[in-house]
Amino acid sequence: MTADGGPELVQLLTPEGERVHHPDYDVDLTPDQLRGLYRDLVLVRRVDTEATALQRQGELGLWAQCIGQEAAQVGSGRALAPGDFAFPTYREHGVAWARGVAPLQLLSLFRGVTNGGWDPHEHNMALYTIVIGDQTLHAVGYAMGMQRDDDDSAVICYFGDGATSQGDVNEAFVFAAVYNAPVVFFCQNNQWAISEPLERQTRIPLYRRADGFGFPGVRVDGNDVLAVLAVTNAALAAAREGQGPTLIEAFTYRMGAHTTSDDPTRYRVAADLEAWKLKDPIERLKVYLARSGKADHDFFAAVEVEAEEMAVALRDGCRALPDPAPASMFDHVYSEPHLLVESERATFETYHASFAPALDEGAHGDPRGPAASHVGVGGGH
Amino acid sequence: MTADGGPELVQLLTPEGERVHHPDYDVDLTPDQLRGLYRDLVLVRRVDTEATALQRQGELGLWAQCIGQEAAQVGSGRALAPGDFAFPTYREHGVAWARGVAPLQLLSLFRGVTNGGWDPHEHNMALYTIVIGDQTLHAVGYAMGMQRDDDDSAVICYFGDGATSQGDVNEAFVFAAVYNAPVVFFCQNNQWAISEPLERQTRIPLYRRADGFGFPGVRVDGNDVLAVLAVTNAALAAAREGQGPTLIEAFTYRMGAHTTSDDPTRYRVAADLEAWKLKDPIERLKVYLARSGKADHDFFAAVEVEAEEMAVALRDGCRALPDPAPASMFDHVYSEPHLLVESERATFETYHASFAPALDEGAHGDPRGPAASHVGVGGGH
Amino acid sequence: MAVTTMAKAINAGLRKALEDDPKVLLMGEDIGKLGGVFRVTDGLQKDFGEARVIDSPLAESGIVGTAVGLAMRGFRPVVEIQFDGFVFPAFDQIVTQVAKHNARSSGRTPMPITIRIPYGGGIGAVEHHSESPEAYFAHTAGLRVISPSNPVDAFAMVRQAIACNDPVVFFEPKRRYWDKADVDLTADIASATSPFEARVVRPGGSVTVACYGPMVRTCLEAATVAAADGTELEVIDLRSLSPLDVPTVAASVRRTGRLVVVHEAPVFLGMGAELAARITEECFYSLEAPVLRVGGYHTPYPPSRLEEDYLPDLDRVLDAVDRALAF
Amino acid sequence: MAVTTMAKAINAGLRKALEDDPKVLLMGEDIGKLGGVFRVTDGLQKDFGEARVIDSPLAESGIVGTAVGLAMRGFRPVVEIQFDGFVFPAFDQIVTQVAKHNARSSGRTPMPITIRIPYGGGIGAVEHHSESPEAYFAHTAGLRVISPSNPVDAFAMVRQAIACNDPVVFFEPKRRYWDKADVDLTADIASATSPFEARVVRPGGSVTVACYGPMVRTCLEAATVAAADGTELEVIDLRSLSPLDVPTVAASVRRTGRLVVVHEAPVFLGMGAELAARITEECFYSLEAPVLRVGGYHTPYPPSRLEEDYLPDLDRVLDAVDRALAF
Ligand SMILES: Cc1ncc(C[n+]2csc(CCOP(=O)(O)OP(=O)(O)O)c2C)c(N)n1
Ligand SMILES: Cc1ncc(C[n+]2csc(CCOP(=O)(O)OP(=O)(O)O)c2C)c(N)n1
Ligand SMILES: [Mg+2]
Ligand SMILES: [Mg+2]
Repeated sequence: MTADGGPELVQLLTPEGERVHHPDYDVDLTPDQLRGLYRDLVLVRRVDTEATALQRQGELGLWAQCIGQEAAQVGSGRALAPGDFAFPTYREHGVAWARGVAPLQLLSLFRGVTNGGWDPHEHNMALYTIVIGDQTLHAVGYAMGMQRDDDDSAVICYFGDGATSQGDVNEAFVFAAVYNAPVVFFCQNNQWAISEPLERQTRIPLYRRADGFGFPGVRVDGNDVLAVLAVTNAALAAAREGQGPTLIEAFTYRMGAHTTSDDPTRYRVAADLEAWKLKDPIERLKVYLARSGKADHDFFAAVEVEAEEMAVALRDGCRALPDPAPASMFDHVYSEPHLLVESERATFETYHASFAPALDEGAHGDPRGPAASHVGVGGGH
Repeated sequence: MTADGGPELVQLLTPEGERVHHPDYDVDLTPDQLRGLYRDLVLVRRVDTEATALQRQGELGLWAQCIGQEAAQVGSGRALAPGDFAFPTYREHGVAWARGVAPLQLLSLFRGVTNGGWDPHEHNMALYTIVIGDQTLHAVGYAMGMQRDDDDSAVICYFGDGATSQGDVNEAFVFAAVYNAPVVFFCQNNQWAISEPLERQTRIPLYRRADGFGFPGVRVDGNDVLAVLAVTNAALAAAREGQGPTLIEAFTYRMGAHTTSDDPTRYRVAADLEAWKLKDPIERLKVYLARSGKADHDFFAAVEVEAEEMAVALRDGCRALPDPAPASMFDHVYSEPHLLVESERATFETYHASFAPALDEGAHGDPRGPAASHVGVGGGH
Repeated sequence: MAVTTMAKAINAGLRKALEDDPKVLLMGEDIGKLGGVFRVTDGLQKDFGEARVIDSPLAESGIVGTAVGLAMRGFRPVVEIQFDGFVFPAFDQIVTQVAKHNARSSGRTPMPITIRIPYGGGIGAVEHHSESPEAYFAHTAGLRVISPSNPVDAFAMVRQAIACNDPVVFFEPKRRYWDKADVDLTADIASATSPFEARVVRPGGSVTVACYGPMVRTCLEAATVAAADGTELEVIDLRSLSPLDVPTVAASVRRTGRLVVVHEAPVFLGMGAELAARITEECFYSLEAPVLRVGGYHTPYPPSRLEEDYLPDLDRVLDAVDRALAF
Repeated sequence: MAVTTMAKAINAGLRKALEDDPKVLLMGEDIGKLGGVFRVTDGLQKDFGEARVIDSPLAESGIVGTAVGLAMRGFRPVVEIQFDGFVFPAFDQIVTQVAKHNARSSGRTPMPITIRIPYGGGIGAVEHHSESPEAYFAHTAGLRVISPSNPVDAFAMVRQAIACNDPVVFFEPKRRYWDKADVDLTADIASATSPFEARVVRPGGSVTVACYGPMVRTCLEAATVAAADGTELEVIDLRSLSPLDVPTVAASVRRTGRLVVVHEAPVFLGMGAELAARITEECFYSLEAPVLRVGGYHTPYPPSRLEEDYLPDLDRVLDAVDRALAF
């Protein structure tokens, strides 16, 4: 497997910021749209670095960085029409951005105040899915639903290179092919699944997996927002026109760790990172915009300012995110009353009430608090 | 999908019994070997029809017929070297035959006296696997074991067209490709998974699934024992030489029902069956042997007699298969003593002993027997 | 009223659900032309089309996983798992997604999915076709688990399961598919008992016997035999395993002082364990004997020639009743 | 003797197993260069090579399924599941194959497979990283299920699991990975207690408290607090969940008359249910209170900011002890 993605790589913007052409794919964007993409990329990266910092400060339990993958996410996310629906993994911050999910909603998950964060129906984007591959079948099912609703929208489904080994992902390929479902499979091949290099998942390029299931596969430069947009546009159009699924492999590299818990120095070589820095998705668009006169210094400066302001707001918002009420864990286990949950909730509330007045001033008692106090006030022992 | 398997079909013996040649595959067999294959096919079919009859007579709970698939099974099974290892589904009676598993051992499973039937190590053939696809991963694991033992044997793994949709089967492809495991995936595409036609599992020919995982796939006429033997020989040789997995799709048709519980008239058209009868794997070999003078009438008659004698022995053997001792169900749950199983076994034995003398003369009590008697002898009520 | 088998009653229930709500879909292996291996979906694809009665690829995880997506899109998928032993490839999707979506999304993407599973033994089948895996699902928060014991309940409960906004694992006692009863096929579910409540199917004062699914008939037969001996069993058909209707059982045990729980599933960590623990806690001073359990053993389901030795039967129920009375 | 964390003790145990038996293999995601996300396999690939410490494709069913084949070939695979919540894709292979192979083959193809699962909460993780799925496995005949609570046991038990000819699901209490103790890293397993036996870790006469894995430390802390109040808890570390060492618990309960069972897993159909049912049956006349259970609720594991409210803690244990004493 070639480090540069090989000759089959669809590219419209070189790492040096040169606009090149491809026989099959193209985009025709106004300067405004191009600047919009640049702004997206910068702001998404700023969300990512801010969240990483917040994790270091103890405000988040974890953060899954997307640095380096912004073009793959923004390019594909911006290709979607409002009626389309996106199924993410846990790292699609750029897609969430494009779907209008507020960054703070992403942070709420990683802070541990919710296992969700937004309304999937409001943004036409499913919640993050942490168990590798599970969402690919949901995506196909949702696309089957569109077929039954005679809705000519399409679904896009994200997953990583590692995920391609999961049975569910391959079953999703089977179902999508058999039902000719309007779904675009979007694989961000960042060449690592935590510490495991691509060779642990496949011996041929991943876009060719589609050959085995009878639908087209294409490999795109995942650091080239224009090429990603073009390729995704084409795949979505095919899906809408009843041609069924496409597999897009976005060849990219995550410049950060797997998550803030990870230490990539144990398995990746520093030289790789340096090489990929030269292919940075933001830098190349900036060079192109500047050289072609489509954006000037003021524009870039304004985006920086906006990013900085957003970061401040995000930081403040994150710190202010309230913990949920303890009993809320019983709220949505079922959508209709369930005897056991109701009785456990009642017990829980009675138990908590027994501590509250004497020892716990806060709205939501910390049950660890009274522990030591048991020694002091415990009656029965 | 073409009804005749398409131009890619490897064939060495036409349905009319004509010996044809293929640029990539060939076999060079002595008349003795050819007659041996014929005998295999006839005897395997006889096992199948006899078992079907025994099921109708109530001697078996179920039987999964292989009629029509004998060439695929015998051809591939006879390609194996003694050190190779086979992983079957529940229908590989012809493979079992080739591995020296006594037909009665197969019947014991379907009679319900065991969930196994033979010693996998004695025959280098795993037990039948009923849950679709599970065995494919076992096969890859076993092949990984051969790699670690520096044993240049190979594994063959059987599954059906329906099974190709299962996640496990595709994971098996991933693992085999990544580890370059010496395994031959042998898919008998009989074009139906119970009532579901191939289109419910794939939109392209199944042998092409291998393309998506980076190893060769080949479609062979599954009713042509010579072609199956040739193709399997080649795949096994490649595996032994360190070239990793191959997917063989044996294009065939099961002329019987899915199992004796099934009613294929609900979903298959009679014309298909008639068309496939003309492609019968036994008939074409018989014609070839006769026309080429490699076998004479006496030989064919002797095989018939042998088949008939075997059938009689099988029938008698089946009827004489003893039910296992009831308490044997506790025997191999664990291979070392387990407190719970031991205590349940003790309770079970005490309980059964309480009925035995008064009411149950047989060696193994029928617990239904004493039920009514409870009215008569029940003490406590 | 029509004399109807349980299989046909479920078929009629599915048909009504398909008629009443265009969002109801059926998915599974061989449920179309074949009508399912037990013919429970017989004729439905013909009448409702392939878009609503869907023959799926042979992949249980795929079936349940796509049902999740369809539910997110507003459909009410009814999934058939062909046999009990084949539900495990779908276990991840069921436990990780179906069960947790409503909580994860704070109620925004409920999962009105019904997972139909023919379960239990007694039909002389090969391995994996006779298991009782209900405890795995009842242990899983977010799932509801119910099981009818007779055609009348089956007709109502399958529709109630489909109408429920929560995922329901619907266990069909396959060896009772051919049991017959008078079923009012015009009955409305609005007037039916909640499927999440137990029912006293035979009152009696000596010993309470709690059971469900295939064992209800066995326990009723045991009650008849016991009555001839002067022991009056109060037989409770639990009907729902999650939630478990503990109050109904507790009320009975407070009168009888004795409880026997019967199921085909292995005793160890089976439903009887939970019921025993709870009833003992709630009725501690009423119990004159420990709760006794009758069920499968801690073994894989044995080869069919041994299943009569494995499955609880009338004698084993009565034996436990005797033991409870002997305390 | 060396002061060793539990994670390091397991690492040392794995190392010894690899040294002692060339048939032992390690398989899992990220267990090679990374040494596992908890570093439990740190350094082992370097020392034993890629053929014996195998970084697997990202597919749990594949990992367990290939382990089955390797076991048939005579190897003793030790499989790592990265986190509790990721075991479900492998559930079919575990329940259908690993658990049943020995019975199916009448003992000819035993499954000496160890499945290591870091489990439980308390580490502030995102969803699926804090679950306690042990009951699913303990309910499954053919599997053994054990869980160490401290470094000394961890060092012995992981080797005992690997040496066992049956499949063992080895639950590692991840929040205790960093707990330290003096471990004799030369100790032989021949002299160690059977991993399938419970151990009284603190004797006491008032109330028996049975627990395992991460809850043992919590219960010992509770015992210290209770002792200051004059209540003597007898704390039993169950260590094994299948088999469950009922005799040891019963012997204790016959003395104390009271039992509280504590685990992180949901109470409903959790290990406490089985222990309560069995102890009540065996010790009916000794019990002065019903067996009480402290555990997780019937909810998905909540977002981490609520986990302290979800997990049993010292207070909840003592509350149950109080309630048991109040009967
Ligand atoms: C079923 C499952 N197994 C294991 C994990 C632990 N895990 C989280 S991310 C990850 C690697 C994913 O790699 P890839 O699919 O390439 O996505 P990436 O993180 O590189 O974006 C693993 C193994 C998981 N979340 N789910
Ligand atoms: C996991 C699983 N799901 C469902 C079944 C029920 N079943 C048994 S055979 C079969 C069809 C298999 O079709 P195929 O793989 O083509 O093999 P064939 O029977 O045609 O030889 C099905 C659905 C099963 N055994 N296992
Ligand atoms: Mg990756
Ligand atoms: Mg088939």
